[in-house]
Amino acid sequence: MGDYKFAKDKLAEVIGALKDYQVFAPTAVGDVVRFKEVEDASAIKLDYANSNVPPKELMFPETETLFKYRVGGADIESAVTEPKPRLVFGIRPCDALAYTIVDKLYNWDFPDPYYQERRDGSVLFGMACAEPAANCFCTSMGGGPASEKGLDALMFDLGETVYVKTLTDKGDKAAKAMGLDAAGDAEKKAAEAVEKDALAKIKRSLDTEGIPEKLPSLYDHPFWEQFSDRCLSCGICTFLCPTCHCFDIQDEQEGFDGRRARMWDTCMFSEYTVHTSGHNPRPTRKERTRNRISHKYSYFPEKFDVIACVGCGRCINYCPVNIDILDILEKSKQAEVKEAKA
Amino acid sequence: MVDENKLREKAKEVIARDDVRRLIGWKRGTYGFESAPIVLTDASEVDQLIFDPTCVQNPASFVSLEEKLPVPRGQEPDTRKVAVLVKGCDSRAIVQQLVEKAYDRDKIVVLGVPCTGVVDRRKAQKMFGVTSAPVEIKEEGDKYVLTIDGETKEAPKKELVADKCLRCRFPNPLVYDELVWDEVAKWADDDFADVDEFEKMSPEEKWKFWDEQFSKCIRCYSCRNVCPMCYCVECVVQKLKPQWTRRSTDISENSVYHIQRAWHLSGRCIECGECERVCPVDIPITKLNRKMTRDVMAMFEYEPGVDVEAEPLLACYNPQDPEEYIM
Amino acid sequence: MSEEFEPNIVAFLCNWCSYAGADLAGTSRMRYLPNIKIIRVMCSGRVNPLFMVNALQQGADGVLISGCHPGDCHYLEGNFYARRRFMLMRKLLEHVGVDPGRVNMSWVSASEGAKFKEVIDETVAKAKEAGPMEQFRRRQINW
Amino acid sequence: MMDESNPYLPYIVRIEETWYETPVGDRAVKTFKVNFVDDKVWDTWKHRPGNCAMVGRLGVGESMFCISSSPTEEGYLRFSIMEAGKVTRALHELEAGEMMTVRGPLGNSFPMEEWEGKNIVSIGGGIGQAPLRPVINFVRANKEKYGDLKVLYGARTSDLHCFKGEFDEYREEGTACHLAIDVEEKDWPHFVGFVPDLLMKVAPTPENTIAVTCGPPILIKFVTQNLEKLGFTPEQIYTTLEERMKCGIGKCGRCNVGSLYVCKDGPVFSYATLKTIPEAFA
Repeated sequence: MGDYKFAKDKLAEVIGALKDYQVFAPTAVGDVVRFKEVEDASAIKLDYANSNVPPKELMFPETETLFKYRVGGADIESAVTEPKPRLVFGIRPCDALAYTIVDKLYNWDFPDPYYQERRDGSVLFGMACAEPAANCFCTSMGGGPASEKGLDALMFDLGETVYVKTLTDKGDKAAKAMGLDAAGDAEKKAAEAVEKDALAKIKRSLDTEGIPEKLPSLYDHPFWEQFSDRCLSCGICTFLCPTCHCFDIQDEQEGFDGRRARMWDTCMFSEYTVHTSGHNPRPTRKERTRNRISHKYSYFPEKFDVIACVGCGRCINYCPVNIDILDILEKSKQAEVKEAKA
Repeated sequence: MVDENKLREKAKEVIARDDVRRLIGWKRGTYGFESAPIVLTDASEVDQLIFDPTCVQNPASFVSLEEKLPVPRGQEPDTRKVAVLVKGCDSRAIVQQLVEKAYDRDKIVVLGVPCTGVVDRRKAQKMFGVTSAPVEIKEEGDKYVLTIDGETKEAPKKELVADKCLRCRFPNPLVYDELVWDEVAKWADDDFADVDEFEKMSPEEKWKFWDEQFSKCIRCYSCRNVCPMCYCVECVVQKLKPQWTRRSTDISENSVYHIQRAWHLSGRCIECGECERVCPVDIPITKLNRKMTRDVMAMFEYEPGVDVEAEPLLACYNPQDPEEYIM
Repeated sequence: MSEEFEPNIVAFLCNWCSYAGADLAGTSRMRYLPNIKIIRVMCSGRVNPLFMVNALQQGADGVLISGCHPGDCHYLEGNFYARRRFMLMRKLLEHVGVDPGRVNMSWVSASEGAKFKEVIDETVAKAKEAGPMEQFRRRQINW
Repeated sequence: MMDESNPYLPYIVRIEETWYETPVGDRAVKTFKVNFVDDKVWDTWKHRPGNCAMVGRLGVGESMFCISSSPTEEGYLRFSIMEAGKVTRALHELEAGEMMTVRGPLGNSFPMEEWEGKNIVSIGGGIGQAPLRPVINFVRANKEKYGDLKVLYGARTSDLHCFKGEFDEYREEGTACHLAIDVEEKDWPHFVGFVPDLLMKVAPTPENTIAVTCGPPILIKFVTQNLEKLGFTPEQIYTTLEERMKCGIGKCGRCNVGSLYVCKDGPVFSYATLKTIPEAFA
């Protein structure tokens, strides 16, 4: 594939050249960075560690219509539409890696047309991390500040210029549409230096060896309570997780117009699993905390052969009560498994 | 003044009591300017307890967060007390919970820790960045001395301290069984100038402001769950029968959620500022609550979380209440 | 579009005074504006202020709570509670940018048919001035 | 199978007939006999005993129910639904001629082929008979392939027995049918007591036998215990699980017990599988 570059102050032109694409990029409202459709290229913010809300919302929006109907009628109108090709500009390698993990779930047995439609129609232009944040541990989860997994092109911020390395045909096509200049060895070298620097800045790590196998044996272990006792049962860790994919389905009516929609939901809410009878299989925060961690690090890999975590550090950064997933996993390794009860 | 050894000793004494089941306090976090709430059940764990300007969390929230499971047949319910460490602002939550009869006074042991202000993590991170090692902060006069990755740094207190502390009227706990150390002098007052400033805006400007803020909301409900006053078993926003707000996130439902929240906290909010602190998308939630607090004071001469003997604001009335807008 | 904006008003009337007042206005053949949709409640104290929020969300351009005069409540004190709640909710809605003219309360006794007409006229006039409620109206956002 | 391109789109069905299994009121059980509005659906529709479907009403929502008719009963589907929450209440309002939505068939099914040549014992309680009914009817329709069929069923009172008339039918065909109620009633000719006790009284032999059980969790717990006492191995015991569900196709996440999704990997599990998952009995 190709090597390209563009001058940073030409960003608006580069984005503007993408007439055939719907371009999404990180934009800031105050200090909050989130991926939005680009209307004005000057709003694009590239010097951030990780967006507050992960770009999973581009493939799996907070709320989306599944189908519409007239109440009392018998016609159902599906809301799957083929969107204009999308280009996600400046996505972090960890978030792109997360897509590849969630893909497995959404393609399991029944392909999910809503997710897949957006996924197939998207070109991902990643931006390598130059300044990983304090709680990043992507290198432990099969990614890295310049990981190419799941991306169509990877960009490196070299100060004045941006070096673009295309990785797929889709990416190359988009790079050509942007009208980029060819890059040479100087840029490649500089990019390598950026990656090396970034790697050195990643301070946190985790050896995942043995965790998926061990977690189920800690089902009744009291160590969960050290964490669940201070859990607020809020949705921050899961809503902001790029691999969390759970949702709720609700019917909504406005006059005679109705729709069935799905919206993000989280296993941390107590009402998530509660039965109509009032029985709740996960009645306390202990079960819910255990389920979140076990699902990511044990159940998901058991089913799909990959840990549902990319090490973006969001759940650590935003947890209001400092429930640190690395801390939990380290403690889980130390926890002694009691012999099965006789 | 702050003396962690004293705190641990006192805590050890309390948790060792036969009639105390658990003790809620603070411990050092795992990185940066974080501290974490901790629930102790055994005297051997008290060494983890700390108190310094990173201890922002309100331990009173965790009293009501504990789920009450049905007691298995043949077993007696555990009626032992819960001990809780509280700063001045946190203690108001205890007072208000007692006013609302959330539990009986003799079910809790309150250890008061007079406080001279806590650090706003956002401000500190802007100034010093985030480190993966936990930071220690000591207060020395009007400046903070921070130990960041082994290096000692200083910053003026007023630049790092949380906004709520800049207008703190209750640095000393209002309800306690014991104070861990001596009371501190009050250093600030609250003139609600920020509310006045906001009110100068026209309805259009106000809505423009809130439209932008509420649009960001992802409805993670952390503001609700962290709130010591939001202890309903089933929250009105998640009810399906009747359904007050839909679960979809859009400006309409988000606004109604925030209006409901502010409404249910009017005359109850004790201004610990936790809701705003925890918000992952920086919605200035206390702007709503402070407006209600100010108006409740002005209209009904009522302040929540101050007097254990008071009646809840909306469960009482005064025949002479204002009615200037009523036709 | 020369058609004048006609606001929708949802009015919560207490069974014992204001609803009877509305009846009296009707039987006395007073013409009050037809913009109001009346919901009869047993007491103004029954009106959860969230009713007002939900009415505004679901299509009302103005809301009105009407009950017995203070001291005349059939249940002795229901309207006193209602008054506190209303005053607070009005302040809150004003704070988020809802025109305060949309949020109204009145005391109308069973004998005040004429006052009922005045109250309705004023409520409608204020809502008209405020224009269509747009802020957090449900309008099939992202459907 | 379902609409391949979009598993979230339901089929519209017309209700042909409804009746109450238990007295009308709170927690009443109503049976709906439905047929697809679009006849062509039958060409691709294929369900097995134990399969579930999302049954719903447009404008209210949908919930997971087991299909209580056997695939051998052709030309209609049956659902027996207890009134409990928002969706079931809305469904109970519907009468013959009105429309519902059905999305399915979902989940796995009882391994009927594996069981060929074996005796079947069905042990049900209350509304738990609904997933067992297709098993019983499937075996009845394929008598030559299976051994002896025994039906054990109980509910709190005789009024609360679901599928009342059908037990007589079973008996007339020579199927051993043991009924129970919890509390003594006048003129009740059958067993009085809990289903696990009935099981011990009937004491089916474990030899070449499969036991299928469904009912409230407490019943499943004691029935499986008693089955083991009778000498059944965990591999011979099958039951169904239920969890709150939304999507029914293993995406929305809420129905997991351990690494299994009840909606996809279940609802039918052998007791041997369940024993390895601590969360299954939460």
